[in-house]
Amino acid sequence: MSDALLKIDHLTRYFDVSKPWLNRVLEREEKQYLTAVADVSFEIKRGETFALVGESGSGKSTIAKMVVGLLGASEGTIAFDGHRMTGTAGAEMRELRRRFQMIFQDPFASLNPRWRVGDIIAEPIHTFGLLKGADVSNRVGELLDTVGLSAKDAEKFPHEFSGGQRQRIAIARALSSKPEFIVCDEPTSALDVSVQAQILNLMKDLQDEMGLTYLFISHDLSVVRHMANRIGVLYLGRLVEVADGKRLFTDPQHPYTRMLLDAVPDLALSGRRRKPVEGEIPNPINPPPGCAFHPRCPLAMPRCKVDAPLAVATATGYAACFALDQKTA
Amino acid sequence: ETLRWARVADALTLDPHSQNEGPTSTLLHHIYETLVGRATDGSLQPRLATEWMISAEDPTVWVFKLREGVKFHDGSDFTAEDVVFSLDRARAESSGFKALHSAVESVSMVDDYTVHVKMTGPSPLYVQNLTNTFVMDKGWAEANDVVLPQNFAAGEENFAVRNTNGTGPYTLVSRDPEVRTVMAAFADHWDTAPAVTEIIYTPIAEAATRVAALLSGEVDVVQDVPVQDIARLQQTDGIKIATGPENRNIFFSYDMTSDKLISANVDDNPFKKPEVREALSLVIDRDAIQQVVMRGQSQPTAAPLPPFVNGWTAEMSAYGKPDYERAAALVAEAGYPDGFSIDLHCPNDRYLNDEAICQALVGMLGRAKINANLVSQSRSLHFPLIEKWETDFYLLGWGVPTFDSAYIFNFLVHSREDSYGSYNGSRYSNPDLDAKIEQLATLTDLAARDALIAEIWGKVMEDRVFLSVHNQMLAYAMKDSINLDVHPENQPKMTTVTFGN
Amino acid sequence: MNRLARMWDSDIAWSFRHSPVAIVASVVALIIIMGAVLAPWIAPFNPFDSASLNLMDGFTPPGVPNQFTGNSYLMGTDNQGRDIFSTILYGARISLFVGFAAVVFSMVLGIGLGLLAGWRGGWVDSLLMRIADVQLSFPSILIALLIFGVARGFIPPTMREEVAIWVLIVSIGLSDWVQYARVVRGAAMVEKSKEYVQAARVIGVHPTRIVLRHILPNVMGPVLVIATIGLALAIIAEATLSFLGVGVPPTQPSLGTLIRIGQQYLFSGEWWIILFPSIALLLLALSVNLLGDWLRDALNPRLR
Amino acid sequence: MLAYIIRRILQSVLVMLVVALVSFALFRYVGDPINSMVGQETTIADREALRELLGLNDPFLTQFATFIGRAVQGDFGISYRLQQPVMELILSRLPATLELALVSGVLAFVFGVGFGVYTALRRNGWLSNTIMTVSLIGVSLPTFLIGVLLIWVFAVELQWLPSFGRGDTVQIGNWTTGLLTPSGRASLVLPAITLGLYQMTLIMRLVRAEMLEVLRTDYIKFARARGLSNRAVHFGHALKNTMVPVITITGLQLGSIIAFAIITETVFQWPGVGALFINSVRFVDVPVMAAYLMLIALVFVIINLIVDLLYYVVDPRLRVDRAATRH
Amino acid sequence: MTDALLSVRNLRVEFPTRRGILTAIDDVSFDIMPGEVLGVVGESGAGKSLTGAAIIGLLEPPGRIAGGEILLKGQRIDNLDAESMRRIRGKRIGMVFQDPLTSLNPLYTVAQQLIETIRTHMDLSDAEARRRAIALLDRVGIPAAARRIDDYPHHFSGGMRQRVVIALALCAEPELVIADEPTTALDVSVQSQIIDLIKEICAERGAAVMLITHDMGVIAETADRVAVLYAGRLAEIGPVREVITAAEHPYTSGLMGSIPTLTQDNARLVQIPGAMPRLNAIPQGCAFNPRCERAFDRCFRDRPDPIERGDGRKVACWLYDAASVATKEKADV
Ligand SMILES: Nc1ncnc2c1ncn2[C@@H]1O[C@H](COP(=O)(O)OP(=O)(O)OP(=O)(O)O)[C@@H](O)[C@H]1O
Ligand SMILES: Nc1ncnc2c1ncn2[C@@H]1O[C@H](COP(=O)(O)OP(=O)(O)OP(=O)(O)O)[C@@H](O)[C@H]1O
Ligand SMILES: [Mg+2]
Ligand SMILES: [Mg+2]
Repeated sequence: MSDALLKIDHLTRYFDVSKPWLNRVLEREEKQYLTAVADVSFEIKRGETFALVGESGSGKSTIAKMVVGLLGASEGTIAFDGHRMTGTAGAEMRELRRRFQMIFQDPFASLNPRWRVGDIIAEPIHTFGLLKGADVSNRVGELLDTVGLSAKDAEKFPHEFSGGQRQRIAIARALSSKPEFIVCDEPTSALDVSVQAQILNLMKDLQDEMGLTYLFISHDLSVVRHMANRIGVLYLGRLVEVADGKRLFTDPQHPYTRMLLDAVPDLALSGRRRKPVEGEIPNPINPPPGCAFHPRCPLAMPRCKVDAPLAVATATGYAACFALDQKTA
Repeated sequence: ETLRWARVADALTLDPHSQNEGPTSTLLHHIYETLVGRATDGSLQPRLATEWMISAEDPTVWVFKLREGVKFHDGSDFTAEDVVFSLDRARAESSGFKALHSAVESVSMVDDYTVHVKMTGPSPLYVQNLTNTFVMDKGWAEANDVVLPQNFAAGEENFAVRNTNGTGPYTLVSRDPEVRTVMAAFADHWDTAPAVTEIIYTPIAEAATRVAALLSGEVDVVQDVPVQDIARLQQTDGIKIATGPENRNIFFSYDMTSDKLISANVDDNPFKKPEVREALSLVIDRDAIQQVVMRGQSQPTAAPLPPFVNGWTAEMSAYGKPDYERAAALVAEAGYPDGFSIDLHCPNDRYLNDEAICQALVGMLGRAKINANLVSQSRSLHFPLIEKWETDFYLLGWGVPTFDSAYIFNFLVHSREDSYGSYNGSRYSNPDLDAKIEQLATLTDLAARDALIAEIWGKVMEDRVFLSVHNQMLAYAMKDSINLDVHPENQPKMTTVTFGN
Repeated sequence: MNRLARMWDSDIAWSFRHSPVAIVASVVALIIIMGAVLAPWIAPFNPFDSASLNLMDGFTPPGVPNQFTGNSYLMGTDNQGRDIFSTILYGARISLFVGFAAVVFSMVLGIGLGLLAGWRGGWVDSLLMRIADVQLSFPSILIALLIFGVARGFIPPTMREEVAIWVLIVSIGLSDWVQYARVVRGAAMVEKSKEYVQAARVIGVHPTRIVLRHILPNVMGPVLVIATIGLALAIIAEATLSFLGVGVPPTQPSLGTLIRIGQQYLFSGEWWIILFPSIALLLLALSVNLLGDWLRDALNPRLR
Repeated sequence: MLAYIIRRILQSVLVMLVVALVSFALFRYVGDPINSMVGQETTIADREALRELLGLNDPFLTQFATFIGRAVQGDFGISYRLQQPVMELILSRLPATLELALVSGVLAFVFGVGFGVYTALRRNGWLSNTIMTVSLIGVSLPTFLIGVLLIWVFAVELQWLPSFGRGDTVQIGNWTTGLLTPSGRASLVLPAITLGLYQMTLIMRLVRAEMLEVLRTDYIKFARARGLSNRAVHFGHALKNTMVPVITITGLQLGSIIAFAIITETVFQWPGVGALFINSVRFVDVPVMAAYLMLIALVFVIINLIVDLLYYVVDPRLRVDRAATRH
Repeated sequence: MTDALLSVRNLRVEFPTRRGILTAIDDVSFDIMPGEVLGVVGESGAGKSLTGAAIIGLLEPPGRIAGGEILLKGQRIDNLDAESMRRIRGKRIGMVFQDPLTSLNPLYTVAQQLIETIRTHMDLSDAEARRRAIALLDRVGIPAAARRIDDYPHHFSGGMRQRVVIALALCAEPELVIADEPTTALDVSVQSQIIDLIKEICAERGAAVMLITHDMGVIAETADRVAVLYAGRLAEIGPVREVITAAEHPYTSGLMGSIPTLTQDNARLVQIPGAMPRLNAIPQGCAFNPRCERAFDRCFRDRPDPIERGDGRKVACWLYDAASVATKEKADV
């Protein structure tokens, strides 16, 4: 058995965004589908942090939701520790469920405003029947301690906390079922930099202590670089490049990766002249044919408009671009 | 002079033989005429007929001598032919007056101004049935295809519903049903010209609005004045009130025949027991109802018939003070020491303060441990209950258009069969009385007949078939300058209006 | 203690303490509600007990001895000799009962269907919302009239009196559920997509539990506002229906029935029969409405 | 768009069928028409015969089917009570109701929007607080009482305005209007106020609430930041955005105005379809009741459709997205 | 310093609330020179947006300017009547808000909104205004401007909308543009386009920019000078390069350290413990003292005023007050 904790194969997700039936009949329109995630495959090894980056709408959250089972996959499979997630049900699924958790983007929306913090954190414990009675509150206290809050905070309501503290509470909730794997969907994008640093540090510490595995989603390349061992770059639902953390930044292969890097403002005041980014992300309902990136791509060739490039192995991963073919060829 | 006249409801139709209903007849009396009319004292008056008598040769034939020189509004002459046509039309299947003429065998014209009505048997009171049967012009009716009254099955509107051609004192100027009907004096009318030359008739359903319209001077005469407003209106400057008894008695009745009641909480029928019926008569405080509910505007009476009606006597009307202790004792004596409970059905939109009267009775019954549940509802729900024998205890008002007790006996006392007893909700059935009632119809010796009526009443009163409350009073409110007397059938004629004090 | 202190310190309580209108309204409403609830104990007479009434007491003006019986009443008597003051208390009891019950009925129905529609979405949602459309496109009093008519047919006549009030409640309630359903559905759809609900789903909390424990409490704010205003409307609707002749039996008048009766005496000089019940109804409806208004503003964080 | 209209129409037909069905289920419980159709002398046998003739003894589904069958051909039968064709009766009464509903709707709308905007802009002014509180009286008293009180004050005591009826009317084609005569207009005032008060309060509160919401949106802030005048901001930007929900509610209100007209018409003896309906209920005039309910359903359906179409006018986001895929 | 385009002097913004008066901006002063780009950074709730709103006179009640003054070209604008202030808005000070999705009125076409604004401030005919509007749209990089001008906002993508918003802010040639987080709601790849656009256009027209953001990277690339706000107070202000590379205020340096970068590798980020205090719980003395590792007694006692550090640099920290440091050292010994 490989040490891959999560294995995703040809994962695809469509959304039906058609107009109502009668409109379609009258306006002679076809059903319309939006391909939010197209044929994505990757593996996450135990104990590592795999990051997904991409612009808004590139399908990051959709993948996250499919992984934790909030959404079903249209095609492809997700296997957690060798168990296929689709079709698993009952006690087995419950046990699987316990082993993975999710942290959300918005610390204001991810905690039920009417519940006490203690109850929020204890919800997974109750749901999985892990502990009973006073043990629960002890465990909640411990967890609050772990994330840098105090056990007394269990009595309070979420609105009594700042954004960073709420995100800590959310993390405590995620940890309460002793998971091995946590999906983090932009866990810090709603936070200030100084607080973001606290959360990122906390997450790293927890990973070291508990051997957690993360699927880390962000659109902030610098955060991703800081956190991830491996990185996947998404564009319009397609994984255009996967590489080791450092490597991706020093030697980006796909032109889109390069463009993203260029767009990051330079704090170091190195005075490097950035290539201006072109255009905006196209409508995912009718993505451009061929390579979806070709209208914005500085390296686009006639072929890109027709065929979709296949993944080509690179030093530490792979990338899907015809320009790479030429380079290697 | 123009008179603006308001009352609660509009005539339903202008077809003179379609609906035998108060407001309809009242309005039509101004446009059409009957053979005989009814004066404000209840007596018969010549109208299109100048004389009427039972034929000397044949006691089953009524002879009518007609007025000469009468013209219809369209100018055609009035003759016996029209009377024959009209009486036949009133007897037609779709006529609302059919029942009043059920004893007629045939109608024939003797000469231009004499008509014979042949009855199936002696019918001494037939002429009393004619006071609302209007005469139409035969030619006009045939020309406009209205030989028969409105037939619903036909699915088409009858021309006569909206168009008129009568001999009456007023011609129809315009009509917007339920909004306004305008009539102008008919110049060629045979009688003296009325003081009112134009009538604007407006129905106003809401009592408060009706009174407001008078107070604000928008109408001149208001019929159907709510009793509670009478005293106040009387004190109002420029407004006066005419009051008078109506030919209608309001009474309670009950199922006194069935073995078991529908709504009672006991296994037998309390009303079957004379003690209970006596208790009821001891419980009702007619004076209080008159004083409070009716604001003095009623004639409390123990007799279920108004004084207008042939057969009425002062003794029958007499009633005593309520005696609740005795009543309670009687109820206990009848076998209900804890009393019993029963539904009381009551209309709430038919008679003056009908619902309040019932409510008052409920309170009074309570003192004799009779626990009545008041079910008060619209007339369209109330009356079918009586007709279908689905009520144990109910309120009913009965007007007597023929001014004769036989009318009461036929519908309320006679056992239910054929055309008899349709409103006999008490299920009262006395074969002996039934025979006597049938006898009344053909008895031509009036003295003997009156004796028989007294005898029937004696038994009915003894059996306490009715628990009479009062005779209704009518009140018309009008501007000070107008004089109009109350008509016992609530059919005021604007021809009788005079102006000035 | 601690909890009380916290409540006293909460935003709502603060905004309440600083709104004279809300304070006055709630005091008035409270007085009327207490009066209604305690009617059997504080009313000088029991106007619903027909046997205890003396018809001769009828139309006694307020504070003036009756010309026949010599009895005198604070607010006078009506046409049956009922003490108006007691009848208002008892009548308010009925009006409030009808109002509360109708609101609860429509609330339960509306919230239930709204949650179902919002949570399930898809065709369930479409179907329920179409029904709501149909319902909305039909005026409430007509619906009440229809229901009243239909119910009258199904209920045996002897039971009508007892059942009348329930029919009334259902009629008024049934014409009102759409509001709740719409609001709850909208709110539920918003809440459903919030991350705390997703968090619960990730750990596999049962949907029923999610709906009841997570979503429901968070949609109650707007529901409460509608409910207060709905209470006032239901009380008025009851009065209107009784004007049209469908409603509680006249032997047990509600405020509305009392006003309908009093309206007949508007021109006859017995002003007290309509005046006092109207004032009571006005005060009740007005104070409840004002409370609803205040609550709406107080619960709307954006207006603070 | 076309699809939308077709869907609405299908929906409407359904609504009307349901309405008709429910109505028919109910009619038998309203009472027995026979009693008011015949004199008290009529024998029980004759009553039964008439009942049979009118088909009142048929199962209600049969009655319903017959009714629908005829109604589809535009034949609603003859009124039991007034013995006139129902269609004609209703059409002759409809102008009165529509005029009343329209005038009170316009009153309610104009004052409702005006007060709503005012109270939203001066949220804590004493005048707006007064308006807010006083307007609540309009929803805290039953309509019939308000009507009676208005009559008492303005017709009886002050004698300024007529207490009942429609005044003089003018016939224009098939339409009778009271708007063209002084007495017609005077007669309209009290009923229109009675009917409109409730709606006005609702619209006012709605406009106020929506306006307050809109006033704190970013585009209003941005409009201010661009230096637009208060007028332009409040009326050009804020009010227009407020209108979308207001139109919906007002549309629905217009429907209930027509329904509530039943009460107003009764109180003011206004010769409209509402009063006709109430009288028909009293007399169990089944053909009129059925036709009225169908008519009301139809009016609602039409109003709803118009409201939806108005959306398209007001809110460009709902229009067919011609540039949806363009960037 | 009379040649400053805008000077904010001791600005103080308060919110009266039920629990007393909150001072959201406390004694903030800075200048913006003509044509200069001033970056304003700080954590959420530091008072960045309020400063912008105070300048343009759009504080939402009950917020109010409780002290200090705002001068535009030496003329006081904080106490102007509503009408005069309105004339300044859009005409002399333009504003760009964070969210282009909600900044445009959905019911009006872009043309209507542009023309309305232009005609409010300039005496132009409808047709002239339209021509100007098209030219502007063209300038902000909307392809086929003449055709697209009649579209409604919802026909545009997020980036395009923000361009429209910029066109709207610039259409009356303001001298100062306040851009309140103009890119936060946009896609990463579009953000730099918009920032570049603002910078370019303003440079072209000589307009000064007050760029409010919490993204240090944006400031680093765009601004000439930067002001750091903390809890409604000015922590540090100075030329960008100096502040970023050699932050003096402990907060600024903490902030810089906590930003992960694309180039440096560090296992742990520098983290400032705790969080910014709430406005109702600002500690005595220096607002940053609970989180400051270098705080000493004076910091807990007195509030530091900005200390002139030369080169237009000011730092509000007792560490740079020689006298205080001296006493501290004495105490340490
Ligand atoms: N329920 C849904 N129905 C239809 N389309 C959807 C749905 N959920 C997501 N999408 C579409 O799928 C695409 C990917 O969405 P997703 O939320 O995964 O993007 P993301 O990368 O997480 O973006 P962001 O950075 O904005 O969170 C988007 O175009 C989105 O509009
Ligand atoms: N209406 C208000 N009432 C009370 N406090 C307010 C109000 N508006 C703003 N504040 C407070 O003023 C402070 C400054 O707010 P401001 O919007 O300027 O922050 P910011 O720096 O722009 O933050 P962000 O990055 O989140 O936009 C915050 O603490 C905020 O809570
Ligand atoms: Mg996402
Ligand atoms: Mg801000």
